Amino acid sequence: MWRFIGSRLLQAIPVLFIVIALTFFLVRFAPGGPFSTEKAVVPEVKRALEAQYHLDQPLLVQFGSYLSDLARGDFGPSFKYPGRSVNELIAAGIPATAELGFYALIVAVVLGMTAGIVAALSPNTWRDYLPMSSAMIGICMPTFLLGPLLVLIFGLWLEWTPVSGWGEVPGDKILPSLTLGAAYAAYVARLTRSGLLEVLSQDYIRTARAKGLPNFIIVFKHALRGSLIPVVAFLGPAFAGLLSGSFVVETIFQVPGLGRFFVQAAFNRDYTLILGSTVFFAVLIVVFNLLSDVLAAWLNPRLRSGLGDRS
Amino acid sequence: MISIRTLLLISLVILTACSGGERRVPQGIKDGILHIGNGTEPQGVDPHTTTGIPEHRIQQALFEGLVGQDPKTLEPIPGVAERWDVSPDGRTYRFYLRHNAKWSNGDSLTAEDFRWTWWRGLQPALGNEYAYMMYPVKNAEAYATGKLTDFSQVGVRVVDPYTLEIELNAPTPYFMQLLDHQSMYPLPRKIIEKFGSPTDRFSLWTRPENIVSNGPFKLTEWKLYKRVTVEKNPYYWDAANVKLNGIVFYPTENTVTEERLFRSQQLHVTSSIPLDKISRYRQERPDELRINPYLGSYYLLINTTRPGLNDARVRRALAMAIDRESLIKNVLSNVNFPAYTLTPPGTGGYQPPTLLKFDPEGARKLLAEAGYPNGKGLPNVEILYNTNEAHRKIAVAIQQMWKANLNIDTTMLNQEWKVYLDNRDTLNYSVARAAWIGDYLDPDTFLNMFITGGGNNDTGWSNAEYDDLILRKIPAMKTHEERMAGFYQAETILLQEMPIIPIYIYSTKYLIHPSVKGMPANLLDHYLFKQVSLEPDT
Amino acid sequence: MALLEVSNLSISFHTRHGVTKAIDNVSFSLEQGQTLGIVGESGSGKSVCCYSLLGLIPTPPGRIDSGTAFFAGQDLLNSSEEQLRQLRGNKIAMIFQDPMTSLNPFLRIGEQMIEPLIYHRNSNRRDARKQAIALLEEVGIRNPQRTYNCYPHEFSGGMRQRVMIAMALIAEPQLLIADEPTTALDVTVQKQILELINQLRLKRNLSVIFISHDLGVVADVADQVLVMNAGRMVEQGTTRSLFNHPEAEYTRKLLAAIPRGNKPTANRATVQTLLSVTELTTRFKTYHQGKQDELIAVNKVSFNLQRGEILGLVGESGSGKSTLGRSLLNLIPPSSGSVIFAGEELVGKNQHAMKPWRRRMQMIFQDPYASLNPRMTIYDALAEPLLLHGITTKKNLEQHVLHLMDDVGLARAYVRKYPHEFSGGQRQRIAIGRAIATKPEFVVADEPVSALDVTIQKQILELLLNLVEQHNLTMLFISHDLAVVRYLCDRIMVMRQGQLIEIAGTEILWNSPTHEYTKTLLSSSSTALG
Amino acid sequence: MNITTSEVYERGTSLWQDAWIRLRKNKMAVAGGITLIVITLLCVLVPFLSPYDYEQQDLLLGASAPSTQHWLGTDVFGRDLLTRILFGGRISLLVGVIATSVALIIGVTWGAIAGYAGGRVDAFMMRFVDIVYALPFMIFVVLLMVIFGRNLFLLFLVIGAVEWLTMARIVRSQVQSLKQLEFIEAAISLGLSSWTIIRRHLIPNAIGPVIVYTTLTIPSVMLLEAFISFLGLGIQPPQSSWGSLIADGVETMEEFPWLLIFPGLALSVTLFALNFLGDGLRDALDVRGAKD
Repeated sequence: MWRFIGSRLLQAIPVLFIVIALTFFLVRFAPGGPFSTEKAVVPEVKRALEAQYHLDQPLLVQFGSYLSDLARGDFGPSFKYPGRSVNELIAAGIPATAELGFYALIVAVVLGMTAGIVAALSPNTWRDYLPMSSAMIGICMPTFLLGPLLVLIFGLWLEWTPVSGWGEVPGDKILPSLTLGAAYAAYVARLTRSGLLEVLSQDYIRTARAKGLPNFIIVFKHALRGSLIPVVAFLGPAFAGLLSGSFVVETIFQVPGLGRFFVQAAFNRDYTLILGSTVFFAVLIVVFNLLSDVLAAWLNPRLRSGLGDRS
Repeated sequence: MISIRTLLLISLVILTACSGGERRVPQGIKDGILHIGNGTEPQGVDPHTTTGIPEHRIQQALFEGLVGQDPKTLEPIPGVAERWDVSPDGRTYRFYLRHNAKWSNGDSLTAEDFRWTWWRGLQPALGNEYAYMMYPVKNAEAYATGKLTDFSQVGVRVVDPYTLEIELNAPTPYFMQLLDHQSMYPLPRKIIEKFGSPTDRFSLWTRPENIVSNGPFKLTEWKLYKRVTVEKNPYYWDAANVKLNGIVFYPTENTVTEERLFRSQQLHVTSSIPLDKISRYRQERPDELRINPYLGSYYLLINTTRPGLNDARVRRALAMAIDRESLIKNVLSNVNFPAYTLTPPGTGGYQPPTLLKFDPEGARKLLAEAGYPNGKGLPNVEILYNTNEAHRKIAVAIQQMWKANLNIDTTMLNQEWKVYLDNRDTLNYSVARAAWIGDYLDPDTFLNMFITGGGNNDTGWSNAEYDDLILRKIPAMKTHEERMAGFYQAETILLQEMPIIPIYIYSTKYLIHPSVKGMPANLLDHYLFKQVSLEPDT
Repeated sequence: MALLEVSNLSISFHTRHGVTKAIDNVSFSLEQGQTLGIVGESGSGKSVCCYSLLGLIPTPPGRIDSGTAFFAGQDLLNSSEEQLRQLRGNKIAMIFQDPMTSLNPFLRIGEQMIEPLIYHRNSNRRDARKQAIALLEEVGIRNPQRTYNCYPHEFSGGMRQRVMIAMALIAEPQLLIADEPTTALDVTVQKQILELINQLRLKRNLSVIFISHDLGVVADVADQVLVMNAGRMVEQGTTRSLFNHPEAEYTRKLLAAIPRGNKPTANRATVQTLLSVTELTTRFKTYHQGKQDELIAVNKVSFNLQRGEILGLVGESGSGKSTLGRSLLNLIPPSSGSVIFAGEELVGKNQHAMKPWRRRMQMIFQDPYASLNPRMTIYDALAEPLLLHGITTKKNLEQHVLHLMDDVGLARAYVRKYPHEFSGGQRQRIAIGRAIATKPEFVVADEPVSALDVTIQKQILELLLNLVEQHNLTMLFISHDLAVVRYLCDRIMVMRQGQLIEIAGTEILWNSPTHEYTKTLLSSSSTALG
Repeated sequence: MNITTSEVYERGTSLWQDAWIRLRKNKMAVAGGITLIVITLLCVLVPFLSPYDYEQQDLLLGASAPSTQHWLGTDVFGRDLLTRILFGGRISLLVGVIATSVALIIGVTWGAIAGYAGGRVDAFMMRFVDIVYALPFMIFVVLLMVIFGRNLFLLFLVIGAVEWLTMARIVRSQVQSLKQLEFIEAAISLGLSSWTIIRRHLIPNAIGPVIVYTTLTIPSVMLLEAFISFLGLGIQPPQSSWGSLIADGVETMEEFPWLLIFPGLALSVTLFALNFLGDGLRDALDVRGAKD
């Protein structure tokens, strides 16, 4: 098990290196710098600023010193927010983003699995069509459309929910979580349905039925576990995607999260903040992919013992 | 996947959960706390390393310069300095500081604090983008650009702990206004030095737990991405007259959301308002809507090095073919004022020339004279603007007017801010949207942009006569009338040559709750927080 | 009164494509302690018939049209799902064909075993565990304490089938329905499982319905036999009378199809050696969790093959017989050793260099569903080798293809059809046609009949014998079925775990095997009909 | 159960014809297909159908609700919304088709080579795919569009670059599993060259899942484009895509809800239709393993 995790983490190193290098050089070659503003900056000031952030050094030297700082866990100072370190800015954004992602994940799992199970239990009936058409809507309705529509309906017309904010007013976390979770819930529903249908057609379900087990036990004890594997495999990358893709929702609902500030950083050419958040998201993706693989393997006794053998 | 039933169910839960949600506006009125939308997340509060308006607002609450400005008239009012003298030649100012001026930790504030702060502000290594605000002071520019290393030669002199003398290069009528600029506010040397070198941009001195300031408020909380809170500073010399107990600044990048927050009684004052909402407020709640002229011009830059556009007649034709009234009425919800000159009329008592008007007939004639009858043969004109809904709307409308009035086809190009700035700077455009917000109430803040090679010229335009007026003749002028005549003359040249096309004069537009008093509108969008109060409706 | 009494059962399936009669007027009865064998080829409805009694066929599309079925006095067809559920696993238990897929891979064996006790007998887990362990011991699982907590994948197929049986019997049912319980197993294992079922049946006075396509197996275990064909009951009677005096035409055909006795045609082997194999070894690299392993599939095998000979290659699954066959043709490159075909060394030749030799050596595959490209018509499939090796011209192509169709006994009218429109037997004919299209000298036939029903199997074997005669072929015939090999081959080779154990003339090996393993194999496969 | 109805065809029905017959029986898929054809036709023919031009402003009219003049109303510039939606559809559909083609070409080539070559080549190629998979793509998309400006070509490239990975994996696994099948072995034993095997035996059999995945890629590509446009990084005004129209609509959804609802509807209906068609194709071609 540990060996498996270790080798996967080792594999992550080239991924991270590519991410860092790509981002580093991409932003450096981008037109406009962190210090260009509407009011032209006097050349002397610009030079002084560049000297402060070591932008006057050769690019490769900068890259090297960035890497060595990174190895120590130091993302460097932000350009746009003088007096703030990137570590601090990211740390400040994590709680909201993580919380939003977590709630969205719960929305996705709870709604998605419920819908998927209901649909799979009575395929090709209205109990299948209704949740699955809703899932299709969830997939076809992008967050940036769903979010405003929910705001329009529940926040503005019905005035049931706050229109935006995060942790400011009771209930203001509901719409963002729903919006972000909806598409993923839709995928989870479809995966659960197809997985469950597939498992329900397996021989061992026939065995379970031949044993005279109650339907409930057949579905939840015998069938669900196997059908969860694709869902779990999906959820790992999905959660990472959820976090890194949450900036639309963060913007719509004014959630003080990372995603929104990443986009701002890109616009501001805040080199260190761009790099920092990119690296952070890349690490997240790696970690969650790994986590879902481990979990999926753990769900499958065959793979679990394979992992265990080598622990 | 969310079936309708589940959705309704959840909604019900929400309904019960959010009823009785507290509204900050009435609560704020009760507690004397002003909740204000502040645009973007502030970069910081160090006045020497930040430049934006949101930062400036917070700094206005935290610091106080030698003098302030009256929020209505923008006339200088006493700040840290009780009174001041100006020498007859207008070049030497002597300020008498009040003895009860204190830092928020109780330390006394003295003339030396100002001297040291300005020394810091001029340090070349610090990279203070607003250092130029101090350039009217003798030798300040030389020191800031590293040509002079001896700060004692700069025209700042501590006469005694409570007397500060400043010597200028030349009489500068607007110098008193500059003293209220953030870059002239005093900063706590002890604290700054405690947390690093004075020239470090990255320093912890501005953290709420560290910072010491001298204004009516002190910084108590700074939650990134959420809010910045300031509280009344008990050591402020005029604390008795500060009416608010605190101010909370919220980052509200998205104006649509900000407006909703205002509507749901979460903000007393917003930083802006979406254009599309204005008509509704005009009809339904006019008392909450505030639209006021602002010392800023929106104009098009023309790249005068491009074929076709290098002809002043073409440039004038383009300018004359824009129906500003219609544009403002139909596209800008009637909140701005048409501009026919770069400098907004009335800037420091200045009346600009009236040369330009909407004249499609005349424009066509000019274009034909230039060799492009009915727009034929004119090289493609491309309007560059940075990604923004309002800029886009304006560009689309102008494109349409040029098509209708001059029969010229224009394409549009929007670019992300920094890319746009880069292309503007390197003259890699044909026509570009631009704007300028005046730093002080004087035509100089607009007109000195277009001197040859000026950092913000960006048009490739150069005119020796114009340079001579701006750089030499006007600074030497003694009387107000003389100067205004000089500016008139300069602007006339600008309008004849038309390297830029004025479109409209900016206005501040925001929402303000009726309970907020003492926050009058002014040309510089300048707040004097110590006079603001919250009064419940009577 | 009989334990189970089924009369005039008719079942149909209602699908989009119309109504299909799956079971048509079937009646049978079963006494306590008796075994009923239900025999039929695939699609005969033998499984549906039994599943329907327990409500295990999906309805819709299935529908019981008429008939009655009583189990110990209970009307099965008019019972509610809940009543049937109470019966299943409790009074009536089932075991299925494929033990690899019939156990839940996600649950421990013990957990699965005790479920009938928990849900039917309301046992507590501790007692249930005790019973389960005792029963595991009884069905011959070593170390049942440990096994109890194992997952199914940790067992071989035979062991899993034992677990399945234990699980079926744990609630002491009166009737056991065994649906092809040994079909997926190797012969030696098959024998053990049959013995186990028989033993348990006697001990518990259990009634058994034994569903199988294999007449030999049924003859071994059943008291009564019911023969089914296309949903209809063909014949019913005691095992002895039915096998000795079959009345129905179909039964006779079935019995006749069982390969029996020795080769009907003469040994055509010549003295000329066509293929000479020395020390042939084929290894596979396997990757498991990033760790490299090596599997020696064929281990230093040497033999000669005479021109005109049919050499049988037998062995159980995993013995390396298929790998050997493919290694001879260089489809799987051998690791070492030599294969000399018509005087030419084939080992080490790349695919390009092999091309001229390909024409002279062909292969017939096991699975007729996978061995034909589903996107090509029969015409294209047969024309491809002809054109590739320039055997015929474009002009004569059609004639040539049609001739091939005749050769393998397919109607010419089908030539423009696609593989999925054919039955398994017809597909195998197509595959054989493709193999002989190049007029090869040597053919490797890898289990060509084991996926086919017994009557079809017979036809294909006849066809192969015919073609060997007609085209003067030399053949390596790979099979797990000794009866088939004996019927077809001149000499037999036995493989086990990659090694060649014994090679001898068919009848010599049959009558006096020298190797212990060969003896076990032979004894396992000999049946009441053998 | 193997119940076959025996009918004699003189001429065989290929699996394609079979799939087509099955597809035609799937009402949702047929409805999806027809919807798509109608939408595509409308988008293509809009210059001939609409009396309005997509950039023709009527500033005096401004934003107006749906009327007989303007069936779906007008935007804040008084431009006919229906016309703009249909013109936007051109861009959205074009992006969908072209970016998917990019993904298709790269993905199929990459996957087929990796799958057929196997061994070290395969391991190397798929490791590369794994690495690219692990990149935070949304972030790179934003970064690229921010930095290099909005550019249709770049948009295609970026989206294609994201989508080809899954395509490559699908094709590879198809090729791999097909390679195991006996008819490929049969083809080898007949002496066919690798190229002929790929061409005649592998590709025709791998193409089903590819088609299915393609129909499912188009909607996700369109969604991605819409997303990028929503962020203001997509298409250049006065042109519009559905994403940019939605983005505009969101700004004014309280005042002029039709500006959000109709473009949203257009996008959703199209994605709906594509998904239903894709699902129908998947069922019709009965491909396993390409489920997600």
